[in-house]
Amino acid sequence: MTQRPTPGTPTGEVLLDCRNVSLAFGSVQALIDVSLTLRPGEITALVGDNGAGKSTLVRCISGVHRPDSGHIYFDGAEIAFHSPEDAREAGIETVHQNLALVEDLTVWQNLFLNREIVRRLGPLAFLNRRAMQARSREMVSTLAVNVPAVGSRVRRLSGGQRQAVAICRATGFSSKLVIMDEPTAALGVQETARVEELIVRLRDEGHAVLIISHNFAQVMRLSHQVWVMRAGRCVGGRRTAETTGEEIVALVTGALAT
Amino acid sequence: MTQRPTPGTPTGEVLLDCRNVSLAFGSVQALIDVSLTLRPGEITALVGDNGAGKSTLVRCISGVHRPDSGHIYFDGAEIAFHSPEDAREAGIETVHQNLALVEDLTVWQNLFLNREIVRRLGPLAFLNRRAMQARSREMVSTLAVNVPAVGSRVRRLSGGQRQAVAICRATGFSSKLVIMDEPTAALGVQETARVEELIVRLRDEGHAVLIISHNFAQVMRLSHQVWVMRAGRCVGGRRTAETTGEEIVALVTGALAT
Amino acid sequence: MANTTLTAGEGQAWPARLKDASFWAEWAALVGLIVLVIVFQALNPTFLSMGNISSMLVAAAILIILAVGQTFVIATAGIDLSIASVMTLGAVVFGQAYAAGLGLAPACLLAVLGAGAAGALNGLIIAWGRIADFIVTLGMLSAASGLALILSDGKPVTIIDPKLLKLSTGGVGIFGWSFVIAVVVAVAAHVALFHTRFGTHLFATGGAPESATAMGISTRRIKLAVYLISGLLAGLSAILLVARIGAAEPAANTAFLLNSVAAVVLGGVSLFGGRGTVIGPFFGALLLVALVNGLTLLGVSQFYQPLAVGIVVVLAALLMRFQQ
Amino acid sequence: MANTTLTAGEGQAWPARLKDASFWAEWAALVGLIVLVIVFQALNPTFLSMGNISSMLVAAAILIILAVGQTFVIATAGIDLSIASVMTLGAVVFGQAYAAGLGLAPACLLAVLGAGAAGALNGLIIAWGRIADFIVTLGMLSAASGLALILSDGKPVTIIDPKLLKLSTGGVGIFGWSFVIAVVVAVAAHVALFHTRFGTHLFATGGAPESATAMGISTRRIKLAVYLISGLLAGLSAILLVARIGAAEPAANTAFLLNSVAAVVLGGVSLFGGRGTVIGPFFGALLLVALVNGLTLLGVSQFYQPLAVGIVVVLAALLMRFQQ
Amino acid sequence: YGSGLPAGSAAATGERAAAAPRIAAVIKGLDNPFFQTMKQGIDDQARAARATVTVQAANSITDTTGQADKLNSLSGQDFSCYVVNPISGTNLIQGLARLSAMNKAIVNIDSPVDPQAAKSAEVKLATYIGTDNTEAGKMAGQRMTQLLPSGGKVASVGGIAGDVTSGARLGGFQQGIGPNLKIVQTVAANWDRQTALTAATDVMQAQPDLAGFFVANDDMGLGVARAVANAGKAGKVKVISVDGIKDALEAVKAGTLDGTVAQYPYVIGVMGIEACQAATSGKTLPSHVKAPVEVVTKDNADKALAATPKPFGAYSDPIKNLIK
Ligand SMILES: Nc1ncnc2c1ncn2[C@@H]1O[C@H](COP(=O)(O)OP(=O)(O)OP(=O)(O)O)[C@@H](O)[C@H]1O
Ligand SMILES: Nc1ncnc2c1ncn2[C@@H]1O[C@H](COP(=O)(O)OP(=O)(O)OP(=O)(O)O)[C@@H](O)[C@H]1O
Ligand SMILES: O[C@@H]1[C@H](O)[C@H](O)CO[C@H]1O
Ligand SMILES: [Mg+2]
Ligand SMILES: [Mg+2]
Repeated sequence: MTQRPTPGTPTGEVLLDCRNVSLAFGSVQALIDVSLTLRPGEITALVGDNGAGKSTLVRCISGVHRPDSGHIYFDGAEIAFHSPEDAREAGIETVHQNLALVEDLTVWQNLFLNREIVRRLGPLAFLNRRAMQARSREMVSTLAVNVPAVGSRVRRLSGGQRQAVAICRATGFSSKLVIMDEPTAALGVQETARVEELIVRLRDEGHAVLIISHNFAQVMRLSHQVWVMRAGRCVGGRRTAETTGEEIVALVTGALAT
Repeated sequence: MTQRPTPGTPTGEVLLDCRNVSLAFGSVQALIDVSLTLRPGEITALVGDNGAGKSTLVRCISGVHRPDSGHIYFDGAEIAFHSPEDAREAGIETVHQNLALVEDLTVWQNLFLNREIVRRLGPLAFLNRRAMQARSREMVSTLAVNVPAVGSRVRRLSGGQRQAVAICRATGFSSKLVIMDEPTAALGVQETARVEELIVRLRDEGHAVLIISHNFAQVMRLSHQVWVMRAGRCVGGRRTAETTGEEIVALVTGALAT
Repeated sequence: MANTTLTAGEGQAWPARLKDASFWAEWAALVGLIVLVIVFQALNPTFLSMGNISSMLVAAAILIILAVGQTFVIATAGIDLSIASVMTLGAVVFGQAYAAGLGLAPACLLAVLGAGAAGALNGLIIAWGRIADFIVTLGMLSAASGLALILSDGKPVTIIDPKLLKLSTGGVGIFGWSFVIAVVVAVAAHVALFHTRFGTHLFATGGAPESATAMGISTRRIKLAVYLISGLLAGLSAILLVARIGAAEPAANTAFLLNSVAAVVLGGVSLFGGRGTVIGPFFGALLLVALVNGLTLLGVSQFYQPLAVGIVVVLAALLMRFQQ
Repeated sequence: MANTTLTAGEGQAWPARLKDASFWAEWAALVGLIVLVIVFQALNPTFLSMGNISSMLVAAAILIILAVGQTFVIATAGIDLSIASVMTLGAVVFGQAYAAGLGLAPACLLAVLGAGAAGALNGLIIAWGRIADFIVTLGMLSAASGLALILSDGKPVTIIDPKLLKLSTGGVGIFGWSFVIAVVVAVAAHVALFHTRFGTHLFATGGAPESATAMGISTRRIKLAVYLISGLLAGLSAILLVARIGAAEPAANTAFLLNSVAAVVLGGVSLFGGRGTVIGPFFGALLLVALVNGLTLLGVSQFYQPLAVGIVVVLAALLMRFQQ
Repeated sequence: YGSGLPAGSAAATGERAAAAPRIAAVIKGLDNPFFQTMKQGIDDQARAARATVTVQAANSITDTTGQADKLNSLSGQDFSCYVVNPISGTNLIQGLARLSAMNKAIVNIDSPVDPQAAKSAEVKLATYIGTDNTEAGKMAGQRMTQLLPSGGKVASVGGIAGDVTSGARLGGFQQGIGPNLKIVQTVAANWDRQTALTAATDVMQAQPDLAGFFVANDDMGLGVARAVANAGKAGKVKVISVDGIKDALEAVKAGTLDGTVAQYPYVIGVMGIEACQAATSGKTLPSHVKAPVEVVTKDNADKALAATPKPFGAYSDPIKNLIK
């Protein structure tokens, strides 16, 4: 086991604990011995250059990929998700960088994908479209400014509207950990502000939030703890209160060795 | 013709002049009487909420859509592009928000898409792969930090790596106007800095640059002129030197009427 | 106003819908059918006689059921090339079971189960072996017809059963029983696609498999399910086929394969998956049957019929474009 | 090191390539072919006799050329269902022209032009009418065979021409002329796909039509071109077919359609477009021909052959999975 | 050489090459019992002659090139005599030319090789044994005239449009009917029972006063009879077909079919093997041998059924005498 990078001052129990996670795609070593932790009620940021492996790590946590080696502990137990379904069951919701929307389905169908509300009729279960549409309208209106009709297909939405839909979906269902991979990249000022409010609210409600962002101002503003990745490795962690934007940048670029 | 919004202090000739451009998708009015201008040797920013119509306007200028009504003048002459080919011929290169990359082609094939270097053998023309690969390596290395091998397929690149490829493509060929639709949304700090340098260099070389961004700090830092869109309309324009971030935000949100 | 500009969707008004390309794609088959009916009726008044309508509907029943099965598969961006030969296999299983004296109901059950098993095998290999749908079902096309030949020893079994005869000749009013069954199947399929979780997951699997997976949908199970459904429906068709011709034969039935896909595509379902209706393929199947019926009624020479069919199929598809 | 982690691609070393899934997809047909050859040779030594190899290669020629045409179309995410019946049309045009005393060369030219025209019509309707490839070429499948029946009045024309006979029986060493022609076609296709702008634009059209359009590629012209090529190659196949069977017949040739697509898919070309090779479909076609040849040599009973073909086709496709 | 032989037969070949030839047979289709019966005849006679025989069949009755490939596969092996039943007049020409060049004996059964093509390709046929299809059609026409003494309208149902055998039968029927009968429509039903059923239903709608159907084979004939029964016109609309398969004989007995012109594929198969025996022992065969044909009606159906697959009447077998 490699030396674990500076873990920051521990405050309270650990919700997610990655230990020496490695993953290769063919000859591409996307993750090399990545170890990091995060705590409930905190916002944890994950930063790093393009191609550093952030999204790949997220996909390991949310069950899309399975690490080649290493262990991931969630809520006390080791997890071996066989599918994203397992991760969602366990209480991990994710906004993927590619959004993971189905373009040909409507906004409300995407919001409730694999979480559909049904009405039971004996052994049969039929979709309760009305209920889902009504709930969807609520969910979307908290976040988006130019509210897309929940009945329109995602294919017709603008870049930011799509991102808003993906965020609504991840936060609209109770979960222990919400992971957001560059959630505000395509968002306008107002939407960004609302998403940041939402993140803070999630934290206040006791959820853990893991956010990936290239916007260091945002990272410094929101997070309690920052982990830095470089070229597939987790090269350091800091309590946000105890670091500066400059230090993080230096870690990201490799100007500062750990 | 509607009242044209404040055009900012004119300095020198106009390169692109949109007059009363409108476009509807079925029942969705995406652009309503949009009028704006931009000048060579200047960086023009276009801002607005999600779904305001920015990308749609860009697609009209670059020949992807044809406006329902209105006129677009480029370099003195009215343009009626029948295809993006025409726009590229006329000297307009675009980084689309969706990047417009072909996932199954390699980086160098994407960079030279429809601009391939060929070697003539009598009436036949064969691809000069070597030349394109070599040029591609140069182009990419100026921009990306984790340089992807130019022979790897775009499908395997991270979000930021893709964006870097799309930007390289748009700036690698001589053109009069470079349009960038949220070019740094997915980029890391270092890459963002490089793209901003690149934009400034383009300007210095006398190109016009139209940049769409939700990052107002960036807009204030780079641009000479800002146009604001709201709900399909162009609701105002300012010389950057004569405005503040707050005023722009107010225009975007509608707190400040034009 | 962006808010009002985005009210497309559920509550959409009719005039707006008529401008919508996808609306026409979905209803093109019906429009084409209506045009065809008008033309044929003008040329030969027997076309819309009760007798002829009734026989067209019965003739269409098998194709409708196969097209519904094919719709499930195509909506997941797959294709079932084995659908017709699995039907043949089902028919042969039926014939052998019946000839062995098992009785009508067990024979029917075995036919459906046998065809369903072939479908499930398709699904298993496609989902777990991750091999292209086209290749797996092409293999099954060959394997199922081989199995049918082996089981039947290449010989047809004549089946004379009063209940089966009733199935093929009786009915309510002008609607023969087999057509009634086809309608029931279509309605059930519509409900499954648009009013159950399964349906939503199916379209998600077809439209964006990676997104569906990321949302925890088991695309494998969906793939397995659609091929199973397609197989079961091929088995049901087999029963109707045996009832119709009064024999279980190991015949190739290739025409049913191409026609089932044609009905689906004419019905506006994209071969790239993720979208689709049941009503479209339903009318697509009727269109194809009415076309051949009309041409025969008009006495169009056998040499000119394929040309006419080809032209009308393309014209029907063009309809959805020009109506915009 | 991220830099070193991304060196996949052009300069890739062989061991790394062997781990790459797409490598196996492309070469599965060849691997399958080799396995098949080993098995058949072990069971029956006649299999690798010069005479049998030679006759297999000649038998494969037509399928190879059709598969190459189909590859162009499939790489753009289309499909040409009319390829076999356009070949039939070409053969009939050839027969009629020859019977009318036009001479061999003009008859060949007319056959290729006629088939090319049918292909171009496909392309025009698909690109400008924006109708699904499947429906247009299905329509053409029907229309072309109708036209072939009409032109020939349903009768085959026997063609006796010493040059044509040479084409079908002569050759260099064990390589019959028709196989040599097929190889030339395959090489030319490979160059067109991988060493010309057209090829790059074709893959872009298939893989991401919207991106291709945004980069100024006329996807319509590309579509037109691939269907034209497919038609022209069907015309060329028609000449080889006439030479092979010594007559121009209005027969359906459906087997060629499914086999041409099967060869392409076994060759690792995705039906969703955007990728592909020529070498894959080439070996895919050889695999299919060798399979039937071997089974016949072994005297596998006629009833068991379709079953065996089905199983081997799926196994060959599985190869590309298990080799990873 | 000869290492591909089944164990034990090599020695036998050496000793009694003349008496026990090694025979390869390539016949038409798998899915029609007609060819099952043919194979039975081939196998029975081969057993009686203590000859070894390999029977291969095309995948379907339309698979012209597939059949050619099978013949080519077999032609490289050490058979002394080849029995062929080509799908079309010319599709096997190339392989046959090769066999002739190697001086192998070729016996043509059922469907004739195009004589002109055979001549030009220097194919030497030992003999042709088969039904005179025009004659068979004529007999059906005469029978129809008997059944409908007061005349009326009749329709013809053929195999695949353009098929030579089907064309000959339809032409013969035209010659056989008296002046009072008028053929009002001819349709093509692809040798398929279901297609024939649908087509006949449509024709009856178009021609309400139709009095009879002539159908080119029994499989389709049974479908047409079913259509007639479904339309409630049993007995009013006469149906006559060709082949004499068991199910058809039973239908004639039951009265659902008004007659069949029985061919004897069993006898054709037997005579094919006999011809091989004669040819390989150096005998000269008559160039044409007519296979027996009998009209089966309700009166003699019992006799026919009892004798099937052999003819119930006497027939001449000129070949038998040669091998005694
Ligand atoms: N499916 C895949 N196949 C092959 N390589 C991959 C795959 N996914 C990611 N990679 C490679 O793994 C490395 C890490 O990618 P990842 O997407 O995790 O980066 P990231 O840190 O999220 O970057 P960005 O900030 O640009 O989103 C990259 O070099 C990328 O090319
Ligand atoms: N092809 C289309 N079909 C239907 N509606 C569309 C289409 N493209 C865009 N729209 C609609 O037009 C409006 C403007 O979209 P556009 O993409 O131009 O917004 P934008 O200003 O670029 O937003 P963002 O900042 O989120 O990228 C949105 O309401 C969108 O839903
Ligand atoms: O003679 C045979 C039979 O009639 C069969 O039913 C069809 O093919 C013909 O060649
Ligand atoms: Mg990422
Ligand atoms: Mg945009």
